[in-house]
Amino acid sequence: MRARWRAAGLAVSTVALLPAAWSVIVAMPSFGEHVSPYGAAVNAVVPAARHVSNMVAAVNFDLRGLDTLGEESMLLCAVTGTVVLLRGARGEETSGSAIRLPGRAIAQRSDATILICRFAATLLFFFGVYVALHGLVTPGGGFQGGVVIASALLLLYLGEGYAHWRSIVRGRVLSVLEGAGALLFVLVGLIPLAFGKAAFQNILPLGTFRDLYAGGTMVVVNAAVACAVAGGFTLILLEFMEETRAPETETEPGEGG
Amino acid sequence: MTDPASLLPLAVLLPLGAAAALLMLSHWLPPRSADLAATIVSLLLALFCGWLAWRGLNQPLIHWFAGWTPASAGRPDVRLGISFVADAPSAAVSALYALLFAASFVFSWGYFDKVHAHFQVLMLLFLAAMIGFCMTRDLFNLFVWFELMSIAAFALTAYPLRESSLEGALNFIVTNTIASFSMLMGIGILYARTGTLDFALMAQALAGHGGALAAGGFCLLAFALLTKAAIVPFHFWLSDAHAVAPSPVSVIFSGAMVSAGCFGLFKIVIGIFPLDRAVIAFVHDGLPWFGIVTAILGGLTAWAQRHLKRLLAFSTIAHLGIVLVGVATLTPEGEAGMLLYIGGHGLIKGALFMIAGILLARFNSCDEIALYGRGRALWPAGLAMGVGALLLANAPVGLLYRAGDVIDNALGWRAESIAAVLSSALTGGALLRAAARIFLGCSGAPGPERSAPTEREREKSDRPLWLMLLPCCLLLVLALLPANLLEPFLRRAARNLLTASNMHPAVMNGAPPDALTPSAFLTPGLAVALALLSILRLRPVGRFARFAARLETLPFRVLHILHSGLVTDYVMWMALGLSAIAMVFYLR
Amino acid sequence: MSWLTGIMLVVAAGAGVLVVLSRDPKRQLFALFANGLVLSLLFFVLQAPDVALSEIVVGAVVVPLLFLVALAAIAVAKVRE
Amino acid sequence: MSVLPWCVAAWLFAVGIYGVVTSRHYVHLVGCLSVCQSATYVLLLAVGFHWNAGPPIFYDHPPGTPAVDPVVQALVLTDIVIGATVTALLLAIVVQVQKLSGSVDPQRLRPLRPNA
Repeated sequence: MRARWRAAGLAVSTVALLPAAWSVIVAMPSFGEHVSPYGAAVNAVVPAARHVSNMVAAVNFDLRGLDTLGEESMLLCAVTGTVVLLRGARGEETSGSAIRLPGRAIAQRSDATILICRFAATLLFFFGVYVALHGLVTPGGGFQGGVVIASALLLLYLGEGYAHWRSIVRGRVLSVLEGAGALLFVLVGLIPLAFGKAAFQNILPLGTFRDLYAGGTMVVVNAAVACAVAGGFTLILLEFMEETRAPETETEPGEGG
Repeated sequence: MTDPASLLPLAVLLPLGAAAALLMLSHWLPPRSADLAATIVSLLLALFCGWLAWRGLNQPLIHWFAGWTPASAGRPDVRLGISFVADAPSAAVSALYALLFAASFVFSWGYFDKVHAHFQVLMLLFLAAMIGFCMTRDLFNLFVWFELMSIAAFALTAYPLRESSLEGALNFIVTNTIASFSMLMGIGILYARTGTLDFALMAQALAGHGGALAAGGFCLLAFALLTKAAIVPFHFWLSDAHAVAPSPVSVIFSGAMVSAGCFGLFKIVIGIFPLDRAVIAFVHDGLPWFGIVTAILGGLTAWAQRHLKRLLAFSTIAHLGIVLVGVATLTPEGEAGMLLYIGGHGLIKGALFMIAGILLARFNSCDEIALYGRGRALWPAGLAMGVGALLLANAPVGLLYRAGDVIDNALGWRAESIAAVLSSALTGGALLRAAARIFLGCSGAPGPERSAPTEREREKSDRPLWLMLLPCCLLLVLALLPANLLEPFLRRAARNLLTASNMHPAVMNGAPPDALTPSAFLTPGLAVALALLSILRLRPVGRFARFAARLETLPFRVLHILHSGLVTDYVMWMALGLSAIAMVFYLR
Repeated sequence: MSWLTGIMLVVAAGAGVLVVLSRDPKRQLFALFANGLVLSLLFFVLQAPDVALSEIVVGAVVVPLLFLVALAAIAVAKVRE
Repeated sequence: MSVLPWCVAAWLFAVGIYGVVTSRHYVHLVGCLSVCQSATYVLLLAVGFHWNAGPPIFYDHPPGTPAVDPVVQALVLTDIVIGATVTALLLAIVVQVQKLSGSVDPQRLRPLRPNA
C-alpha cells in the first residue's frame, strides 16, 4: 500500500476519533482539583502502618509488591531476550573475552581521561548505592539506584578501554546478580506463605519512622530490585557494546535455527 | 495451611522462582535439567490450577497480597492491596494453559541444547504471566501481566534469529506495544473516573450510567485486548508472528495466548462493566459483528495459504472470531460454550502446530506444495493431522463441536451460525487439502494458494519422532473427550460468575439436544467437499476455465495484498479499527 | 505556580513533536535526550520526584545511550556489508 | 487550563502513532514509540496531581500535610521500566535485522516475502 493511502487512512481515523476523544477530554475531572480516595488513603494509612516516609516506595515495594515483581520479571525477560538475540548471533564462545575489531584504531586515552573517569565512576557507583539505600526515606529507590550503578559501570569503559573493562565487568557475574535479585524477590513472596501469612507479608520488624532501615521486608525488596536492575541494565549495555565489535568471521546464525 | 486461598500465589510465584533460579544457575546446569525442571513445574501448575478450579466452583478463592485486606484500608471505598481471585473459569483456563505449556516443553525436548536454559526461562515467565493474567482482580496488575506476556512472546518469536523471524517479531512488537500503551491510557481514564483499581469497586462506581469516561476507558481496553485476541482489523500481526516463531512457541501462541485476549475481555466486561448499560449494549450488539467478520475473513485467508504455519495462524484468527461471539452472548451457557471452545480449540491447534513442527524437523519445510507426497513415511503424523483437521471442521465428536453448538444456541443469530459453518469448513478443508497433498500425495493444480507467501526454514532435526508425536496425540485425545464431562462444570462456573457480578443473567434455557442431527454433518461434509474440490482441480486449459480461475483467485489476491507484512499498514488498520469502535460508542 | 505547569506541559508536547520530526536517527538522539530532560522537569513540577529521578536516569541517559550503541552497531554491520 | 494535560496526552499519543506510520528508519520508529509512551506518563501523573499539595515524601514535612497521589507515581515508575525493556529488545532486533537483511526501513521489511 503506498504511503499516500496510509496517510489518508490515518487522517480518516483521526477525524473519526476527534469527537469521541473530545467528549472524553471534557468529561475528565478538571486538572488539579481531583483527589482520588486510593491515594488519600495511602497517604493517611501507610506512614503509621509501615514506619516509612517515601509513599511511592511503600506502594511499589509493599502495597503493590506484585506489580514490582511483574516489572522485575519483565526486566529478566528483556535481558534474557537481548542476550539471546545479540550473543546468540555471535555464537556462545566469543562472549567470554573481548573481541577486537581489526582495523579499528585504539584511541589512546590521555592520563587525564583515565584519572577523571576512575574518580567519576567510583563516585557515581557510590551515588547509585546511596540513592538505592535511601529509597524508603527520600526520593529514589532500588530501581533508580540500580540504573545509576549500571551507568557508573559503563563510565569505567570510557576510562579503562574495552578489553580492560570487559575483564572487570563479567557477563556471567551480571547474569547471576540479575537472577539472584529476582529470586530474592520471589523468596520474599514465598517465605510468608510458609508461615501461613499472605504472600509478600511484611514479617520483619518495621523499625522507627524516617530511619534508613525502617520498613521490614521493604529493605530486602529494595536491595533485590537494586541488584536485579543493576545486573540487568549492565548486561544489556554490555551485550550492545559487544555488538559494536562483531568479529570478521560470519558465525552460524544462532542455535535455534 | 491447606486452605487453597492461602496457596493461591503459588500459581504465579512458582514459575517466576523457577525462571529466576534457572537463569542464575544456567551456567552450571547439566544439559537436560532445564527441560526436566520446566516440564515438572508446568505439570505441577496444571494439577494445582485444576484443584483450584474444583475448590473455587461455589465460593471463589480470594487472596489479598501483603495482607492488605479490605478492612486494613479503614475506608469502605478503598482497596489498598492487590487481590487474586481463583473463580472456576479462571482457574480452569489457567490449568489448560499450564497443560499446553507442559506439552510444549515435552515437544521441545532437546530442541535448544546449545543455549543456557534461556528458552525455558522465557517460557516459564510466559506461563507465569498468563496465569497471573487470568487470576488477578486488579486492573493495573492485569496490565503488568499483559505486558510481561507480550515481552516474553516478543523474545520467543525472534528466538530462531532467522531474517523472517526477526521481521515477524518486529511487526509483533510494534503492534502489541501500541496496544499496551492504549490499555494504560484506558487504565488512567478509568482510575480518574472511579478512583480505584480493584475490579469490584470499579463495578460499583460504574453501576448504572458510566458516562463518557467509562465508554472511553472501555474502548481503549477493548482495543488492546482485541489486538491480543487478533480480531479483524487488529489481527494482521498474528500471521507474521506465528509463521516465523519456533513451533513449540507457536503451540503456545495459538493454543493459549490469543484466547487469553478474549478471556481477558470476558473478565473485564464481567468484572468492571457488568452494570454499565452503554458498554453491555455495545458488547451484546456490536462485538458479535466483529467476531463474524473475523471468522469469515480468517477462514477465507486460511484457505488461500500454502505455508502450513501461516495457514494454522489464519485458522486461529477464524476460530477466535467464534470465541469472541461466545464472549458477546453474556449468558451462562454462552460463556460456558466460550470456555469449552477455548479448551477444545487450544488443544487441537496445539496438536496441529506440533505436526507442523515435525514436518519442519524432518523435511526442513512446511510448505504444502513443496512437500507434495513426501510425507508417506510419516503416516502417524498424517493420521493425527487428518483427525485434527476434521475436529477443526466441527466433526460431531469432542469438545469443539459441543462448544460451537452451545454458542450457536446461545446467540441464535442466523449470520453467526453461517459464519461459524463457513469458517470451520474453510479452515478444516484447507487443512484436509494440505494433509492430502503432503501425506497421500494426491495431485491437483494449486489454486489461490500458489501466490501465498512461503519460506524454506530449518528446525533442529535429530529429535526422536515418538517424543514429538507423544504430546501431539495426548492433546488430540484430550480434545476428543466427550464434552458432557466438562460442560455441566463449566456451565455452573459461568452461572456463579455471572450471578456474582449481579448481571442477573436471563433464565437458563435448556442445553441444546445432544442428538446427532443431520445438520451436524453439514460443516465436516462441506470441508471434505472443499478439500476434494481442490485436490481434483485440473489445470485451467480452456479460455472459460482460465477466466474462471482468474475470477476465483481475484478475492484471494486482494487478501494477499491486504496482509502486506508492512508494520506501517498494520498500525494504520489498528487506528481505523479504534476509531470504528469509538464511533459506534459515540453515535449510540 | 499554575503557569509553570502549563508551560512545562506545552514544552513536553513540543519535545514529542521534535523527536518525531527529526527523521535522521543521529539527530533524533539529541531530540530524545531533550525529551527525557523536559519530561523529567515536568514530573518534578507535578510533584513526582521519584518519577523525575527515574525519568532522568532512564529517559535522558540510558535510553539515548542504547540508541547510540545500536546506531554504532548498525554502522558496523553496514560497513561489513 | 483544566483540560490541558488531557489534550497534551492525546496529542503526544497521536504524534507518536503518526511517527510510527510514516517512519523510514526503525531506530526512528522506536523513538516515536517512546513518544507514544510519554503520553501515558503525562496522563497518569496529571490524574494524580493536586494544586498546592506537596510530594508524597513525608521526610521533611509531617505525614498529615496534603500530598499528591503516590499510587499513580508507582504506576508510572513501572511504566518507565516497561519502556526501557521494550526499547532494549526492539533495538537488539533492529541491529540483527540490519545484519541479516541489510535494510532497516519499516516500509520495505516484509517477513516471509522477498523484500520488494
